[in-house]
Amino acid sequence: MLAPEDLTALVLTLKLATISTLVLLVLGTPVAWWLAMTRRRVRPVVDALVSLPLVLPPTVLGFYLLLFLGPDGPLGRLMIAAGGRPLAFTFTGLVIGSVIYSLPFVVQPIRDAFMATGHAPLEAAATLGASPRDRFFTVAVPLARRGFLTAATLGFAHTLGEFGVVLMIGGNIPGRTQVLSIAIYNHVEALDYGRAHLLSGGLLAFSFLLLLAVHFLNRRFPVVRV
Amino acid sequence: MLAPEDLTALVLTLKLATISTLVLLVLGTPVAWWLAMTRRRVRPVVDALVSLPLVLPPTVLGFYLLLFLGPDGPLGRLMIAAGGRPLAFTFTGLVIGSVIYSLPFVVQPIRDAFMATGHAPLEAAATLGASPRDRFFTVAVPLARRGFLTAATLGFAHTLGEFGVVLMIGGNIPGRTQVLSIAIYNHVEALDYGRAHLLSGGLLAFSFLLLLAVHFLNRRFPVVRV
Amino acid sequence: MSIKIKCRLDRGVGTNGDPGFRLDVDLDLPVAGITAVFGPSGCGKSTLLRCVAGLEKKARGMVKIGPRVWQDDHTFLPVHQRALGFVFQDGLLFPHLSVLENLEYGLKRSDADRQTIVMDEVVELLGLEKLLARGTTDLSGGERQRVALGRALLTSPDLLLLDEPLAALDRSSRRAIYPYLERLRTDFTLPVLYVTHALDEAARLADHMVLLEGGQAVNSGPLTEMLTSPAPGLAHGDEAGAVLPAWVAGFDREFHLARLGFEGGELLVADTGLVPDQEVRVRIHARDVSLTLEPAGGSSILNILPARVLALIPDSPARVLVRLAVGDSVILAAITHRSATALGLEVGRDVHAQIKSVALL
Amino acid sequence: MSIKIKCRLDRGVGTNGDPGFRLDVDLDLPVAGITAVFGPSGCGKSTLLRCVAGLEKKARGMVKIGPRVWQDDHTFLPVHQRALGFVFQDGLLFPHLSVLENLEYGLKRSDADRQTIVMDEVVELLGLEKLLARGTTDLSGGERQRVALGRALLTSPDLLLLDEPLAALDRSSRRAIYPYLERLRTDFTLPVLYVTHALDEAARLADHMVLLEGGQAVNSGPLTEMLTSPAPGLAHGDEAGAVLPAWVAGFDREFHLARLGFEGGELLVADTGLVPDQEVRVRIHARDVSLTLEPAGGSSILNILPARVLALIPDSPARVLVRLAVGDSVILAAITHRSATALGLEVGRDVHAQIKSVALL
Amino acid sequence: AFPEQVHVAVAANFADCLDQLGTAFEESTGHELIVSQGSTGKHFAQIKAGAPFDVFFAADSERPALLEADGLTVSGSRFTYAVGRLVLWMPRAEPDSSTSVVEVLKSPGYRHLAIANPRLAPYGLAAKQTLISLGVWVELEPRLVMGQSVGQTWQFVATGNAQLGLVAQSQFAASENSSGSWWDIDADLHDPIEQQAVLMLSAAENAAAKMLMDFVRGPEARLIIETYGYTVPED
Ligand SMILES: Nc1ncnc2c1ncn2[C@@H]1O[C@H](COP(=O)(O)OP(=O)(O)OP(=O)(O)O)[C@@H](O)[C@H]1O
Ligand SMILES: Nc1ncnc2c1ncn2[C@@H]1O[C@H](COP(=O)(O)OP(=O)(O)OP(=O)(O)O)[C@@H](O)[C@H]1O
Ligand SMILES: [Mg+2]
Ligand SMILES: [Mg+2]
Repeated sequence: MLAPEDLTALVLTLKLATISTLVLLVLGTPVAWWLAMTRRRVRPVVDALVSLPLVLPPTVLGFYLLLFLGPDGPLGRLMIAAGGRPLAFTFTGLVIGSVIYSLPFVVQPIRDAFMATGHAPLEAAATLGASPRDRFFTVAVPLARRGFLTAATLGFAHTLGEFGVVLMIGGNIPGRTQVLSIAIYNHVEALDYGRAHLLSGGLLAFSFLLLLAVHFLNRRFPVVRV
Repeated sequence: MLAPEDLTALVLTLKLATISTLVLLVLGTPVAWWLAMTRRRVRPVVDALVSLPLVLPPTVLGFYLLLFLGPDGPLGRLMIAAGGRPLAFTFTGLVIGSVIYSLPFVVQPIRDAFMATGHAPLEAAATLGASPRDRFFTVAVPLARRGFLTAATLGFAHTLGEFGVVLMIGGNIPGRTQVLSIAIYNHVEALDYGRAHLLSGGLLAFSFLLLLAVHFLNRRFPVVRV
Repeated sequence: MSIKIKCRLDRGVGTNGDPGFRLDVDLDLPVAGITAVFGPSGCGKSTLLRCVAGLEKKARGMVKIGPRVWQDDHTFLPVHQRALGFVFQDGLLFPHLSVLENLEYGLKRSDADRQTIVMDEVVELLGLEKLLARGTTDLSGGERQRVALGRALLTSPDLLLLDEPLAALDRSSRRAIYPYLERLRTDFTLPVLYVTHALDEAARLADHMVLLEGGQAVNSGPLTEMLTSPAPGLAHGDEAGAVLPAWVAGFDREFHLARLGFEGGELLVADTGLVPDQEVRVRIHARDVSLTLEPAGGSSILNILPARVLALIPDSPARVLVRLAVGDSVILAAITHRSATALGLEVGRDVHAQIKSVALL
Repeated sequence: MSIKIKCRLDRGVGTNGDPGFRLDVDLDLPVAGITAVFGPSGCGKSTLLRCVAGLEKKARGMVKIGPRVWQDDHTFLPVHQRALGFVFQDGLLFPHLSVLENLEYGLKRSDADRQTIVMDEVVELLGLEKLLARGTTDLSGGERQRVALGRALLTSPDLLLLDEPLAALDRSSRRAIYPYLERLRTDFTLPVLYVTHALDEAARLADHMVLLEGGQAVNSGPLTEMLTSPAPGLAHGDEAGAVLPAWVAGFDREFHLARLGFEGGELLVADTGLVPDQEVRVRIHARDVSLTLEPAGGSSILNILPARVLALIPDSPARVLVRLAVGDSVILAAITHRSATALGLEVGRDVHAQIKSVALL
Repeated sequence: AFPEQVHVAVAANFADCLDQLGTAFEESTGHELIVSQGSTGKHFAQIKAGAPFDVFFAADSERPALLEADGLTVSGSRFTYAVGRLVLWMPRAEPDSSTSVVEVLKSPGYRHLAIANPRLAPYGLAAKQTLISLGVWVELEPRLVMGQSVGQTWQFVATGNAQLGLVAQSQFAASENSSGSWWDIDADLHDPIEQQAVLMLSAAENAAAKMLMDFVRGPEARLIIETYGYTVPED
């Protein structure tokens, strides 16, 4: 029922969304933590910077990323100097783009959750002999669970639907950088509404089930109220 | 320095983002509250539904909205039956599109904040004679302040950069539905990079200052830790 | 007129077959006065208060405060429509409001014409002047409890539910608050359910007492009876003692003493500013009462009363509680078996009760 | 060897010119035993404990536990490297862990070879068996405090900081825990800083006492001295009394009594399972001591000791505290001025002290 | 020769047609096409940023010329592969050949006329030129809605949100939904909608790419292109 290139796009999309979400969580968590805990004056500046990728239209953000990643851009030159290739039009480039674009959705909920937990449980853990690292993983993170869940949901879903950035820095190359969202868009553009409906419906149903599972699991193991 | 049509777009964009954010907060808050407080079995379903607009590519979502709003779509028929006109290519239509698309960003942080507060402060308020409505506004909302801030930030920023949906249901009518993000996009597409840079830079700077102000105010009146 | 509380609530059935916790009480309390709720940790005291307040939606039963039905089979008045003040065990101050705003929160929401309790008085009594402008998150434990108490008082409620409101306070802060709580009882005839661990506090304040154990009210009754009755309860060990109603009968101005009359005689106590005919309560700890066969002379003990042995209640291997009739009143004496034997105590025997110290409650 | 705590901390300067709160103490405490920290609400007790634990990064000064320097001008050992157990005033259990996991949290993070305190013992002592599988969010107030205490104990710390650990517990739960805390002192020579409002508790447990007021240590010293000294402090009102070290000298098996020897004589107390030669502490409340000029016969009072008046300290308009030498020990008697006058008491006078009840601590 | 891959960037409006061309090409040569569809503006930016395209089928002649001027193409490879034709479409009207285009445009019976954005899309530019030539531009401007591409313009009309639209002839070939009335626009009313292709310099050694260029100029391709509603210029 699914055309082979749509299937390829689906697989690529899931791969991109999964990897991006993981990268987002890994990168976003320390940023969120720093934002929640620091008393430095620069905090509002960083807070503002984190939200900034959102305000540019995705295609435009993609355009600037293209300039940045391309052979004449700073990162592109660096890559070339290091004996590599520029990252535009590669899967890695897509991941970079998705991560930058979805960062606010990941950082902010986690930051809020860390803040809501506050210092007291961490202090208790410290008096029980837990090092900063230890208490981060055994107290701060589990208590911020709901924030992580929201972050992962928003990050994953946003990457699924992500489009402008990916289109721009990916170049819409089937099998390499053509993700499902672009495929659907192409079908719509090409007036192939049947396939567009099919793919959209499938994507919606799949995402719905996935989100349902996540939320259902979350309900089964309710996050306690602090 | 700014071309008059860019200025028009800027004004329109700010208007759209402001109104959308307000509508989002007004609509999203009860949903978030219900999600945070209910013990119904359907909660995970609603939770999942709320995130769903995210997974479709914005342009595709816009396409479906176009169908939905159009003269043959459910809302379009309704409007016509009510003696009105379909909402596509109107500012109201843009607001509807932006609101649907940004809903997850608004609902989820507020929901998390309500959940983090928990029932105890509300119970205390009840014993002090506060009705459910009263304690919602005087206890639940202020305590969820950080969640509202995040929601407003994400919602506003996302509407600023919003593009696909607006492009689709707006029809790019200067002064009515051509927002800044489309204007920038058009400059990029039309190879008018200079103006694109200018507008992008301006948008970024403006947003940065705005976000900075918000975060700075938030720091000055820190939300207490519950 | 009385307070009827009939309440049944099952708390989440525990894992591994543990039946969980069940509260099942049926109480009929006088509408005037303070009722102490007493019992070991985890026996359901806080749960009982929550049920009365309507915070436990799943509780079945009846709550009637005098003529007002708060809950029965057909009614369930929501919490905010029950005119009650609640001090939670952990304070639960609003972290987004200052101390003053916390105090005002309930005040603003109570009928102006019912406001019998005023801000200035509460602030002064609880020593909150310096805290008013502060936030609530960095208050000390005791400061927090004081604010919570003040906040509840300022709603001028029909019923006050206090869950260990003074547990985090030192003795002198507590002492300063007692008279005020008593005034609530006397001046405002405001009924109070008072959870406490300190029997002293209960004896000082309460008229009535409920003894909870494992979710059930094992005993309940007027304080004086509860404290001297041999039924399961409190007349044991160091806590044993009697509480007697008394009145100020006269003064020894030279030595700053007051003579208190009670049903059965007179007692001399320190005069702490009493007024003639004032009604007071005195607590006589069993361990403060010694017995002699003849009134002893040349002793520092001022209060020596003729008494008759009503009963000998073994209290521990070494100790026996002696119920004594002093006139129409009953007091307890805790003495060793050895002394009881040496003095040849038996029921009906006339003795002299030496009361070393009398606590004016 | 001693515990040195020199600590200075300014808490946020208040609004409207209020200087805020400043803690400024310089203490030198014995390394063995329990030190009670005493003082009114808001005097800085919790803050002091937080400084010792290293939770107040801005505190300046020195913390030395015996040979180990936790903090001085050059050192600031982070909290988790200080081998301490801390029971917070509000428990602070981890809400995402079960009771058992809470207990294990600290246990797992302490050196296995230092674990002198074992799980089973703690669980049994604190009555936690039934709670182990439960979450911590719906525990009762007292249950929560017990878990917090257990969690801190299980880290087998070098220093235990307890912030009113028993405030939410009823008397019998408390009584059950006391001996265990005492064992920490005797068996493990574990120093304890113990914040409490209950002087009884302090007298029962503590060897040393610090009196805080407005952030300053107004008095500090061995418990026995603090309780009988006329210096500003505690020898007032109902709390006044002496604490004497004693030993078990013999038994009256028939009446289940024990004879305790102390520097100055012997006392008869209920035998609660004492062993010969056991060292114990007794507390003699001033209000439990009455004076006679001649030893009275035919009285239920067993303990009548010859004594000499050392000083008469007016305590209130009605009452005077009499410092008495009984052999080499000092005890207090609280009597009325009227009795003092009637008996013609003056310094140097020989009297008989009748001790109605002796609290075995 | 070994089967090789040719990476093609193609304007969205031509994508369907190229799909079919590709099938024919693959059958006859054994080489494989990889097609990236998108807007010409984006492709231009991407090519300048080093996108790995071998052949660029643009929606206009301007962007290929610019690339050629920048020296990014194999010189002499640029050619016009199709000329678009503009159609006025009114999906909800009975087929009606008696009314003229100007009459339809001037009639008050519709609310929105959809065109592609003249700045971005050649079809949009042609639409604007047509309206100017017909002398109705100023009058109609308030009723215009603009799609970013001719594809989006089609959707405005197809969903009924715009009652009238100037769309591409080729879109009728691709769509099942081509009900209603339509009027061919006289090609003299606007500059020709020339769509040009170039061979990228990076593909100068790619034999398959060259073969594709040749194939598209060939008679078989011409037939296919014409069935999609384009005209193909004589060489
Ligand atoms: N951030 C702050 N700013 C100003 N004052 C503070 C701050 N944090 C605490 N305080 C004040 O410091 C004083 C000491 O607090 P602390 O908690 O040590 O008191 P405490 O002796 O433990 O009292 P309690 O017995 O009531 O628990 C209190 O008056 C408290 O209000
Ligand atoms: N959701 C629940 N599931 C199971 N047991 C519960 C739940 N909530 C409370 N309990 C138990 O109900 C019992 C009564 O709790 P409650 O808070 O009323 O005790 P309490 O008498 O106030 O004790 P304390 O003096 O320690 O505050 C406790 O054993 C508590 O653990
Ligand atoms: Mg309780
Ligand atoms: Mg404290």
